[in-house]
This record gives sequence, C-alpha cells and structure tokens, in this order.
Amino acid sequence: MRKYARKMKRIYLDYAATTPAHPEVVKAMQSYYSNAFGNSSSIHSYGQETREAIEIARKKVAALINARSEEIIFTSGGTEADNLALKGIAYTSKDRGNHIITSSIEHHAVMETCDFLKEQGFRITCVPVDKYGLINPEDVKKAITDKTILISIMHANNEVGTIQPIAEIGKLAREADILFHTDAVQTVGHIPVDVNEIRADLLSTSAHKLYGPKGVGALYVRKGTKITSLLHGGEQENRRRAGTHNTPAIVGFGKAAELAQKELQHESKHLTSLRNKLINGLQKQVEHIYLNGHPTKRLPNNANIRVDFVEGEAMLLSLDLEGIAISTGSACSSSNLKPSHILTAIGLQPDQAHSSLRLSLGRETTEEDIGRVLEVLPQIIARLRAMSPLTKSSMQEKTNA
Amino acid sequence: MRKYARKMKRIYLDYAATTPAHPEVVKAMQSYYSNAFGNSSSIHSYGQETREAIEIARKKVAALINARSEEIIFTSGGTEADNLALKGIAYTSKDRGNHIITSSIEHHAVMETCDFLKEQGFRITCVPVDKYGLINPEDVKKAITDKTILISIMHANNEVGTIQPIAEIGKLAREADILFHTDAVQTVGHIPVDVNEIRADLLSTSAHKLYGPKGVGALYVRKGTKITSLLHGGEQENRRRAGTHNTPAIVGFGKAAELAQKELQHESKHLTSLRNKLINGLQKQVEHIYLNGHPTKRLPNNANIRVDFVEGEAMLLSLDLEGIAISTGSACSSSNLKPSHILTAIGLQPDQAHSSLRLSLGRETTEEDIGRVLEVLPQIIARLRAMSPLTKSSMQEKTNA
Amino acid sequence: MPNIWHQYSEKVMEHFENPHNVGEMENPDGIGHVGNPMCGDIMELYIRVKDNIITEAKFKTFGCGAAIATSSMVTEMVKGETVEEALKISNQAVAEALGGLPPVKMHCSVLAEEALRSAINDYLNKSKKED
Amino acid sequence: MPNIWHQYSEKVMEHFENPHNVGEMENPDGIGHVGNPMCGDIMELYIRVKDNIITEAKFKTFGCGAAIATSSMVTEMVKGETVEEALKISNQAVAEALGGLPPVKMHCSVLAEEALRSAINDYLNKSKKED
Ligand SMILES: Cc1ncc(COP(=O)(O)O)c(C=O)c1O
Ligand SMILES: Cc1ncc(COP(=O)(O)O)c(C=O)c1O
Repeated sequence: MRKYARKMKRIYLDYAATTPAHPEVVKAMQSYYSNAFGNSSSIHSYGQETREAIEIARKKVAALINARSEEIIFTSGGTEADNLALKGIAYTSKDRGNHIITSSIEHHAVMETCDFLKEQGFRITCVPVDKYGLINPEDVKKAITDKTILISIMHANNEVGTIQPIAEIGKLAREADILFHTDAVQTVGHIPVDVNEIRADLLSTSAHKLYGPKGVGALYVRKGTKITSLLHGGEQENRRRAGTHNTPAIVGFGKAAELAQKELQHESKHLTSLRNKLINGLQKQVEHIYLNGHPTKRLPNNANIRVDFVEGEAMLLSLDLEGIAISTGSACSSSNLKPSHILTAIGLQPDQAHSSLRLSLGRETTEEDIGRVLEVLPQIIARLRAMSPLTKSSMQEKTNA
Repeated sequence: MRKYARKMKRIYLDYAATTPAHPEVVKAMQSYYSNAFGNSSSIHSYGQETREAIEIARKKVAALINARSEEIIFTSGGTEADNLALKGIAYTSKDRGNHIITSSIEHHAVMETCDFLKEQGFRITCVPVDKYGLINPEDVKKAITDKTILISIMHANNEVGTIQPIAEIGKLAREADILFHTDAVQTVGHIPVDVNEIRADLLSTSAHKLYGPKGVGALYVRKGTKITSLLHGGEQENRRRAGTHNTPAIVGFGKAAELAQKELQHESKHLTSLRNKLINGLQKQVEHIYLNGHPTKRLPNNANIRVDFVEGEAMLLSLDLEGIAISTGSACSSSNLKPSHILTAIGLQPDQAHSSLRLSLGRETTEEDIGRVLEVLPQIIARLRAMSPLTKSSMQEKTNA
Repeated sequence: MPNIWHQYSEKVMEHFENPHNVGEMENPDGIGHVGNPMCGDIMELYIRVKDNIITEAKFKTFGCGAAIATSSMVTEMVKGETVEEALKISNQAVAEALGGLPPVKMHCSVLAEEALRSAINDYLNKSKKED
Repeated sequence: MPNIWHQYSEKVMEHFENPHNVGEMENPDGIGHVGNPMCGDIMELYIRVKDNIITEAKFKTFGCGAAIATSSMVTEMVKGETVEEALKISNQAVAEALGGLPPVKMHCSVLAEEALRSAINDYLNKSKKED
C-alpha cells in the first residue's frame, strides 16, 4: 500500500489548514527578495520602491474587506492579528473596564490570548454554541456588563465551518458602544466580508488561508480606534506594529487579495457543489456518518464528518497512505490528548470528537478527487470499524457485508 | 542630474538596514510556496515534509551561534525576538523582581519595549555609554539590585557599529544570577557569535540582516529558561510562539545561516579593508569629518561619519540622485524631528547628530563603489557647505577653493 | 515526496496496515478492557490460556495507528508465553519490538501493557474463583 | 527604478539641485535667523529693501532638501514685493509654489515663512530706529 502511495496523485483536502500560494502570487513576490529588497523605512530610492509596493498591497487587502488603506495593519499572520486585537484593546481600554466576551469555539489564537488576559486580571465570558456550532446573539447581549470593553466572535469556525451571525453581533455591540472584533481568518477571500456591513471595529485575516504566502496577515482597525502595540520598536505601520516590513509577503498578500476578490463568487459556488457531493456520497455509502456544524450556514469548502466507532487519526493515516491529506478533531498526537474544544463545545462526546474528520476543499480540488475519496474512505472506515471495540455487532455485520 | 541617475549603476551602502536575500536563499525557499506548502502542524505527509524542513533550518541557525536546536524560537523578525525576550522574561519573573537594566543606545525594539514595560510597573535602568558608544561593564554591575531580573545589552550598535564587551557583561550577569539578553541582530552572521562564550541566556537575531529573507528572526533561549509567550495560540515552537510556521522564510533563514557561517571570516576581513579605505579617503579629502563610534571595536562593514555644517538628509538625497543609497542619523522625516538617540547618547550635539551619515558595506560592495563615493561625496559636501549658515567663514574659503 | 509518517517505523506501519490477531474471541479465558474515550484510545484484549501458557490472543482497538500497531504487537508477543513471563512484558518492550515509537505515542504502548495485564488479571481472578 | 524621491515634486527637486539666491549679503537691510539645531533646520535670510520694495533676497540654510527648496522659493517669491505684500506670504503659499510638500516636510515651509517675517521685522525695527 505504502509503496504505491509514493507514485499516486496526491489529493490535498486540508485547505482550511493552509493553501498553496497562487503561482501569480509567487511571481509577484519574486523581485522583492534580491532586487527591490530595500528596507521600507529607508529614505533612499531602495526604500521608496518597497514603500510604494507595500501601499499598493495595502489598498488591495483593504478593498477585499471594504476598508480604507489606513485601517490595515500588516502582521506576521492571523495569530498575531488576534493577539494584537485582544491585547491591544485590553491594554488600551483597561481604565474603562476589564470584561471581554468571546465564544467557546474560537481558534486557539483567541482562546489562549483570553486565557493570558485572564491571568492579567481581565474577566472573560465565553458564550456557548448550539449543536450546529451557532452562537445566539441574545447570549452575547445578555453577557454585556458596564465593564465590557470588547466582544470577540469569530466569523466562521475553522473546524466545523459554521458561519456566525456576526452582522447581528456587530450591531448589538455598536448599540452598546462596545468594540467588536471578529477573527475572519477562515472567511476573508472565501465568502464576502464587508467590515461596514458587519460593523466590525477589528478584524483578523491571514494570507496563507487565501492562496497568499505564509508569514503575513492583517488586522483591520476601524479609523479612530486606539490600540496598544504588541510589537514595540520602529515607526512602521503608523507606529502600531514595529518590525522591518516583510515586503515580499505583503506584496504576495496584496496579489492574493486581488485574485480572491475576482474568483470568490465562482469559487464558492463550485466548492459548495463539490463539498455537497462529498458529504452526500459518504452518507449514502456509509452508515453512522454525521455532519458536524451547520448544514447550510457553513463555509463552502468545509466538510466535517463524524465517523462513529473509528478514531480519526487512524483514518487520517490510512488516507495519507493513499495520498489523501485531511485533518482530524482527534488529538492523539497533541500534548494533552484532549479532543478539539470546538467539537466538545457543539456537544460531541469525547469518542465522537475523536472520530471526526475535516475535509476542506480548495481551488485545485476536482470531481475526480471527490470520486477517489468516495471510493477509498468507505473501505478504510469498514476496515477500521471491524477492528473497533465500539462498533456495535449489528453495525459490524452490515459493514463486513 | 536626476535624469542620469536612472541609468547609472546603483550603489547600495545601507546593508545595516537590510540585505538582499542571497540567490541561494531564494532558491532554497522556492519549493515551499506552492509545492511543499503544507502546514507544519498537519499530521499528514504535507505537514511532515515542512516539519522536517523547519527542523533542518533550526539546526543551521543554532549552529551559527553554537546553540542547540531546541533553544531556537523562530519569530517574525528581530523586533519580535526583542519584544519576546523582554516581555517574556518580565512577565515570567515578575514575582522575583521588577528591575531591568539596559543601555542608552539600544535599538528601538528594545528601547520602546522597555518604555512599555515601564508603564506596566517595571523599573528600567539605562546605563550610559562613552563617546565611542561603549558601555562600561562596571556601570552594569553597579546598576544591579536585588530586584533585577534581566540585563539587556546589545551586541553591536546598528548605527555607530560599536561592539560591546558583552562577554564581560554576560559573565557578571551569570555571577549575579540574573538573566542576560543581547540583541545580536547586527552581529550574527557578520562576526563570530557564540552564546556560550558570551554567556547569553537570550539572544535576538534577524534573517534579513544576513542575506536571509525578511519576516523571520529567532530568539535563542537557553535551555531551562522559562519565558512567557508573546503570541498565544497554537502549539508551534514548543508552545512558546504560536502561529502557522512561515516555512519558506524559515528555510531561507537556515540557508542564510549556513552560508554566513562559511563566508563570515573572509567577508569581515574584506569589508574591514574596504570600510577603512572609505573612511580614510573621506578624511583625507574633506575637513571636519569625524568617525562616530569606536575606531577598532566596530562592525567590519560600518562607517558612520559626522560631516560638520551639513544636514544628513540633504547629503542622503544628493547621494541618492547619484544612485548611492546610504542612511542618516538625521530624522528630518520622522514624526518628532529629533535626531537619533544613539548619536546624542555618544555626546553629539543635535546639529552634529543631524550631520551624520551611515555608510554600511556588504557582499556586493566593490573597490569601484568605494572609489565612486570618494569622488561624489566630497563634491556634495562642498556644495551643501557653501549653502550652510553653520559653515565657518574660514572653513568656507577652503571648501570653495 | 519524503517518507510519509516517518515518525513511525516500518514495523509500526506493517502492523497498522496488516494487524495480527484482530477480532473478538469466543469464551476467552481472560479479557482486558482499558483506555477511555477522552484520550481517544480504547483496547480490548482477549487471551486463551492452556496449562499456564497463553495459546491465543486477540484484540479490538479504537485508536490511532500506534494504538493499533501496539495492540497487534502485544498479542503476538504473548503467544506461547507463560502467564508469569507475559506479566513481565513492559510497554518499552512492545515499543522496542515495533522498532520504537515517537515520544507522543508512547502512551499507546502503555495502554497495550495495561490491556495485557488487565486480561491476565482477569484470567487469574477467574481461575482463583474456579479453584 | 521608480521615480526616486517622488514625495518631492519636480519643482522641489529643481530648487534643491539648483537653489536660487544662495549666499550671504553684504550690509543687508534685514536679517532673519530662525530654526534650531535640535530639529535639524537652520535658516538665515537676508533682504535688501528700497522704497518699501524688496529688491534682493538671499539665504543660507542648514537643512534637508525641502528646507533648501523652500528657502530658495521664498527668496524668489519676495523679490519685487512691497514689505506689506511680503508679510502676507504664508507657508502654504511657499509649499504651493513648489508644487506641494510631503506632510512630514510642511514644517520646512513654516520655517521659510518665519525666516522671511524675521528678516522683515528686523528691517522694520531698524528703519524705526533710523526714523
Ligand atoms: C480561525 C483562525 N484564526 C486564526 C488562525 C491563525 O492564523 P495563522 O496561522 O496565520 O497564525 C487560524 C489558522 O491557523 C484560523 O483558522
Ligand atoms: C540592532 C537591531 N535590533 C533589532 C532590529 C529589528 O529587527 P527587524 O527589522 O528584523 O524587526 C534591528 C534592525 O532593524 C537592529 O539593527
């Protein structure tokens, strides 16, 4: 099996983890390594040309989310954007209050930052989600106190793909005069995002999730919103994020944003159709398979399924031997062995969480790829279910048949 | 004048600001954008291959400073490394003490971080420097109190190039059982740096200063040293720095470190000789030119000169029109108009600081380049001195002659 | 393409892809049931004992590749051993027989050792009662 | 290679490269001396006045490109103006005559305005005394 794996066509279905940089993105970056390599802080012509390239990229990133250029702070990625948003607002607003509202299904970059802020004396309220992973805006509203300085609710969840009602949350935050941050790392470039429509004051994004390069992201900060720096030092980014500009990556991000804006509409339709084919095909062939997350309010490319009685990493490994790359909610390799906090937050039992797979589609996914998964995955499930002590004997008979 | 500038060979003498990525570095990075693009946190084969590439790079960076792989934390650059070092140790050690010792000539990344920590209740002592920019280890020793948790003294200064006696400072820090951090952004890859010889517990470096890519740096943290994260989130970098790995940049950093280790010896000799030719040539031709920084304890590639009676940015602009890129201690374009804190720390008057130029040499600098500067710069100085109200009349006669 | 899953030895991969002794056993002499769903690993191990010698071992496992491979390996290792010898099989021994395990996966070998002990204890308890 | 220094207009570059009216003046009717070394700009502006009309203006400047260009421009602008008209020349007018200045350089035009006022005031003070 393994022997052949090396020769077969590899199928990547983990676009939610990261995407390959678009060839045009790579091309756009090329000249900024060794040719137009100047430090954008330098006054001379080498600095001038990179400064210009950065500002063009900033315009493109701003355009993708309907922001103004000066509202974009380039960071080293989504994690830094989330850290900057939460810590930056917390430190700036600590005289006004010490209470932050977030949800139980945030990415680690938000969750762990909240844990850190808790140690620093801030109070964190985590609003729950329903079985689809949906937040109820009413719960957010109820959590507001006169000490609340920030509401941070992600746009769409990275694991189960559920899209939150953030326009409603943004509206109620605005009405209560509380800053609203959304981690839009999974949505920007994939579904329409308009900072004014959703009334976000801060919004995180990351280039490598939208066919841009790794190592660059952005925090949108609405004009007039004060924020304490996370990286102190030079005067870059209007003194809000120090550090020599990563010009090639920023240029690449700009190009990726430009391409995403053009292709977004078509792509989301295409991926939704392929994704549904995948989910329906699996459910037709295999019993005891369930979709995690919301059936319709979900990212176009996300299929997160629970395959009862089988551990996720064993499936992942088996698929990888067939050249198919996916991800799992199991954490049999992580340091604490606990399953994903997101899957338990939507009410899954630990074994169900350990049995969950995320298949996330992208630009290069084809009908044939989906066909191949529909051929290979049911066999893998059958094989592993036959080994599992959790498989009900009735179940087992069917699977073996 | 300007018309011709566009056609002439450009001469880059601002290597201290940033360096072009070495062609081999660019080549090494190439396949990690769209081919081996996996997220290093992914368990599948795409993740595996990037994980391996990152660990190979880590070994190379570690080797350059005689550290162990597990002592290297990859960051987004020198600024992040400095911020992580200072805030990370401050937060971890705040129960033990709240006093930090640093110097008056640190880079903004250290200086502004100290200012931030001051607001957070830490006490900062800035030890002074002499007229060469040298710190006296005795001053550091005297500043130590029983509340001192960290000493942060840069290895070599980015502006005047003075190399500090950090082995002595490291020794006395160790004796006093206080952690020692050094910002070695200007030295790693240019002069020998050995974390054990200098007894550093933490050391910052940045790839783009040694012909590596922008957007990546590293913090060395001695084994056993606890440090609070700056970026919270995923489990990357042994839970000490969250965020999807910037694989191409990390791989590029590894390659740059490998090349630097090979070329360091030869290069520092070569650049010292060119640099001395430049300084001597200028001093021979032009009166009232003085070297800033230490005459011998200085970076091989650094020439920082004070050209009395002429403002730096006017010289910079004139040189740029001739295709020559340099930097200045003047800050006529910065937001506060104050001259460099480093130049005032070594005792220069404001007008003298505004009259200072930094020419920093690098791999592609040739004898011809130096010849060209020696031809062009004296003319520019003469022209501008003739316009300057500061030029003494006696002086002026000579210059006009 | 680099060697995929190369934290896993060839031996681990062999046992993951073609595990030995999979399945339930009718009327086993001892059953071990260990692990918990929280950690994502559950092992059931069955042994048949004749004249103090383990003649047959089978398993069912819910778990990752290493969990399956260690289950397979431990059931191979006990066959033909006396009960006393079998009790001496440590998790390290299982891991070593598999050509080593990645550090994050050593807990799987611990689980295999526990499953075996649990099955033997079950056998010993039962035989005590029969005595 | 992109347009270097393109925050500077063509006009600024012209006046920086070939500044008009550079130099000291013998026995000027008014001298303006403004700026301070802290900010890196020092201007000296000399005027000659005949029948209330500024007939000649010269400058010496320690400062950046914009400081030199604004000095050059302001000395051009005052020539032939009455003292009263000259006093109305604002820093914006100087910046506009140069085709605009980057925001970080507007302080240079302020300095030029101040230098001119200072020179005129010096002239007015002197002529008062002579009265
Ligand atoms: C929802 C979400 N937030 C934040 C991040 C972190 O972004 P980055 O990997 O660019 O640091 C990710 C992806 O890893 C994500 O999916
Ligand atoms: C001494 C020193 N420290 C820190 C930095 C900051 O490094 P980076 O530009 O990689 O953020 C620099 C360069 O800018 C430097 O010269």
